[in-house]
Amino acid sequence: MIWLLSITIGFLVATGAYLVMQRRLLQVILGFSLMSHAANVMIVSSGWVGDGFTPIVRKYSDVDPASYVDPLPQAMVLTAIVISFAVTAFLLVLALNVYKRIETDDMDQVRRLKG
Amino acid sequence: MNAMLPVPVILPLFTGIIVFLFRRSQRWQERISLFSLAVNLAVALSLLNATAGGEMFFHRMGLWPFPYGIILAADRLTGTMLTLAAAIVGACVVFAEGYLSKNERREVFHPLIHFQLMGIQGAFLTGDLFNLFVFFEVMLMSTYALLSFYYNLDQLEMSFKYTCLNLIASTLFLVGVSFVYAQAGTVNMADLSVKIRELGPNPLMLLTAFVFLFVFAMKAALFPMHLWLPSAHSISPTHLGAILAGVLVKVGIYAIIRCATLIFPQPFESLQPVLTVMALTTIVWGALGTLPQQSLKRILAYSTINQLGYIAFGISLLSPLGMTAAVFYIVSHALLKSSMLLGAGLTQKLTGTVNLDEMGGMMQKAPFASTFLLVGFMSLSGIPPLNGFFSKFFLLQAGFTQGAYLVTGLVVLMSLVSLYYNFTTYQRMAWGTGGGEAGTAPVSMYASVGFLASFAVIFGLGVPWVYEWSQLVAAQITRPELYIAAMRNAL
Amino acid sequence: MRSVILQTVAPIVLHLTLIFSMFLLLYGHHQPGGGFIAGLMTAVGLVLQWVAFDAEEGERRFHWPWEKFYAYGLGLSALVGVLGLLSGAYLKSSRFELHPPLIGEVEVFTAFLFDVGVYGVVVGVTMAILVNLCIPEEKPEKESVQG
Amino acid sequence: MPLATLALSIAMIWLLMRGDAAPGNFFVGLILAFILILFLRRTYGQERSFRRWSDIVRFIFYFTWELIVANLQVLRIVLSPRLHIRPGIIAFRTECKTPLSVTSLANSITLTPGTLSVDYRMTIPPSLFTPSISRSPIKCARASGAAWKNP
Amino acid sequence: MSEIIGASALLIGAFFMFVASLGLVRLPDVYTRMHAATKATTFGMGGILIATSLAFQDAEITTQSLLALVFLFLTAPTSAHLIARAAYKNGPDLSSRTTIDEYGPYLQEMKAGEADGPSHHAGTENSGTIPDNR
Amino acid sequence: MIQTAVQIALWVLAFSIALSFYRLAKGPTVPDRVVAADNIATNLTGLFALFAIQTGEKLFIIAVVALTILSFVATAVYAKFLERGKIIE
Repeated sequence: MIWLLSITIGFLVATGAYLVMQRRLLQVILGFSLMSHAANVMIVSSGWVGDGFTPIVRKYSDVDPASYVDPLPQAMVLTAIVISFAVTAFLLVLALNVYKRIETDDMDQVRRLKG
Repeated sequence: MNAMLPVPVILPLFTGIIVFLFRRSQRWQERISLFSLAVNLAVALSLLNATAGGEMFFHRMGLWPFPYGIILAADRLTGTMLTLAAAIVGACVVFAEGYLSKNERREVFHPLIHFQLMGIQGAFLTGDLFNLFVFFEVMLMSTYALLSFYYNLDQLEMSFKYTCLNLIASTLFLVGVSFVYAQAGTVNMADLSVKIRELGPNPLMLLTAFVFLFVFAMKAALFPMHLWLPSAHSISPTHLGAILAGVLVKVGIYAIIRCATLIFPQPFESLQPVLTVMALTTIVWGALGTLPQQSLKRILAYSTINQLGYIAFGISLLSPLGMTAAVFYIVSHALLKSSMLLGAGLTQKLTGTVNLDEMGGMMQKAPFASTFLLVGFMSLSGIPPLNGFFSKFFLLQAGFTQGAYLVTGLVVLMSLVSLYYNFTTYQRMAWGTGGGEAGTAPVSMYASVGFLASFAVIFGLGVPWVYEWSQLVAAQITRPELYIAAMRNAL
Repeated sequence: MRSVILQTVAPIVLHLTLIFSMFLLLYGHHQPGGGFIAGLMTAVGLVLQWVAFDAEEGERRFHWPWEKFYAYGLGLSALVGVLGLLSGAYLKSSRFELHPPLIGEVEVFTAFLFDVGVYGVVVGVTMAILVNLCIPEEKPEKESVQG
Repeated sequence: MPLATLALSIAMIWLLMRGDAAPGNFFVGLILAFILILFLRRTYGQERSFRRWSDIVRFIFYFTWELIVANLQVLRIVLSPRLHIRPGIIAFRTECKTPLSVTSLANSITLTPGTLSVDYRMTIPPSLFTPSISRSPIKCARASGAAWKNP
Repeated sequence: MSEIIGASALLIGAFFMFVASLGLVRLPDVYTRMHAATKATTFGMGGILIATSLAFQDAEITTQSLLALVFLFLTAPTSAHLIARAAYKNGPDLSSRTTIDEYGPYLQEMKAGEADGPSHHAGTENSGTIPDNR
Repeated sequence: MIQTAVQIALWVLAFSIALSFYRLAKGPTVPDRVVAADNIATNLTGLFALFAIQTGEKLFIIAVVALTILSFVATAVYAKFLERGKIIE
């Protein structure tokens, strides 16, 4: 399980880093959102994942509390996801505004047009 | 007092919402906003007063048991920083009233500035690492929006750059949190301090501390990550530049102090050379960067980088003496640099430009504005009766006491460079020739600049008291066991 | 080009989505679910309407004040926190049992009101972004005096 | 569909979702339906029609049978070593005119043997364009299309 | 008994999901692939969801999976229709086995109609031409 | 019994997702890739249902409903984008 998570994180970061280095704004934004997902997966994996139960305590359940997955990282991840959602939306609005101004979202073009 | 701790977070939040709902009526928006800022300042002052005796305050949100839940904490450092933030943001809003002409996107300005204040004050107050991240993000998100205030192309591009850099930092912050959580199983600062001490030195913890140093250095614009600062200062509206230089970068510094003293004291001892090199490079880069600049705001921005290097140098000494100097420097620099940026905005409003060669002869045309700037420049370059001299003096004293002669000598050399650039800048601006007629500016702008600039003189005359306060703060923060014990007692 | 089939399916899907998001919102204090997910679900359903019809038609059909959604939502959430301050600490949740007629016993937590606020914020913000993105508003360019 | 029927069906779906047919739940569903209809009132047009229930039940059985046949056909095509397909896009006339009937016809045609709907032509004569997977089902599609009466 | 039915429904469902993917790989063009993907996945999901409700034996789960099923039957054909139309307009890319295409002429007619202004298309029923075996 | 079936079905679904990935990677045209992505989404929904049976956790069924809605909207948006080059006219 931990191997799978590691590979996933590595793949996400690699793809994100590649995308961030592109010239198009949209690809940069996508790259950033991939990288933040990698960080989120990392937080989840910092709690115990393994074979644990989902951390929801129900009435009359006789599950040993020790066999639950640690809920705190998941709460943190939820917050982090909300934040990255908001930032991505903001970046998209910015990119759209740049696009409306100069009809391109290519960073090199932006610099050239600015002179 | 404990129940009052959430107020600096809740009050700006509510004000932001109410001001947003009042966006049709600018007059009411202003009134509510200023009233709330005044109350906020009063709360911050009372917190400062309450923490003066060395007592610490804690507030558990939702009354969750100790290591869980959201904890707000206040000690002397928090009180100091809160007061600074409240005063500077208040002055900047007063300034913005005059700076922005009517109907100029104010309906977004007031709510955003209050959300930003909420983030800033929350970051100062919070007692756990993850909520530090959350409040950072609240603060940064409103900053992103404020940076692209007029939506022109320069601002859009700069805002994009700033957002991307900070996104990298935020991602790394999360990575750091996951490292910490995987090793210590908690994110509460006091709990972390104990757990990390128990774990002892290990390479992974060193790496974690380095990640956090990198993240906060990005916010504090230390050397490898300082590139966003000059354009952010010069392209954004002036009042935002003042908040950036006065408060936002100080949030990064504050977080570094907390890491170095409370959370990772041992890893930071190993990281001390890194921090020192970062600080020195920042000092050199900032000082040399000012030389080719034409714009007053860009000069001030590079000067900010320079000064941040001094503060980081003080922290990198990792001793009570160095911390005292750093705290003194933070206080004086925050007030000073925000007053100078506001002064630059004032001259911009008067002359319509920030290019030094186009101003020329400001001393005749706008005596008040250039007097305020004169005070600032004199203080920055370290003329004795003003606070800039003392902040550098204490820093050098701390450096020499600890035997870091070579490094401190370099710092002395660089302060000579800063002496040079400050004088040439002021000379070009105030006594040069050329430039058009000066316009007029509202009294509120003069008042806010004067209010902040007066602290340069007041702190210069009242050095003993300020220094004593800095010593008290440093004495408290360099002994993390006090913090831990207080939190355990309170909760 | 518009599609008759999508235009017929979209409102049905919207109804189902809204009911489902209400379900997520009211799912209960001891269960996962809650404001954020419910808000996203609602927003997804509404986005589909914008896709199926065009922007003007979407605006005409859903002329709701999105900015008020998030202002009041944020206000509600923060107010719930202050209510908690009365019973001990900020954000402290308290529990009530209500007996409204016809419905029977209902267990209400103040945290639920917090969730409702979050729901409003999420729906409002998402839709405000969407509406602003797809209706190009040609503002006169305001150049600041810059340095 | 009249609003009362709509409200009732929303409440029914709510009950389905809760999986608990308590009367309290039903009332909550009704309240929800009221709120939804209040919010969505601008979206309701004039055109609402309903088939007879017996037709619907007959249709469901017929449809299920056709679905199974369709899947067996797909199974045969995909698993046979050589692909016995002669695809093509054909137009066939329908008598459905209202959007709802067109939609239900198109969607059920997509799931029944050999056909898929690409586009609908509202002009005269109304017809549905369906890519079919082999030649023989074209007749089948024409037949099943003819079986659809305008509701 | 219900367990046996559930297990077999599950296996049949999973098998049809697999058939859909195999069809996706084997068949020659988008439209035929979509045949496989739409029909077989819908059927397969039906099997799996029935198995779920049989496995849980719980009113809540049964109704919820029924709802998911209804949703799937509503949306899967619609999305297939949307993709197919978009695919055709993006460039038909029909496979070489295609025997008949009555949609292309209609689209061209529509374009011509848009260019000429609105007009009624009476008697276009047999306008579809049968091309030679390509 | 049913657990064994679930195990087998999990493998079958995993394999069919792999096949769809082949089409997603190869697909000569963009619509091919969209169909493949849609198929992967449906397969994932199936996986969620299987997880629900395997762990006895009812929540996954709600996730199934949510995922169905999301994948439909995503496909609709993508098709619209393919057709016109913009999503909302």
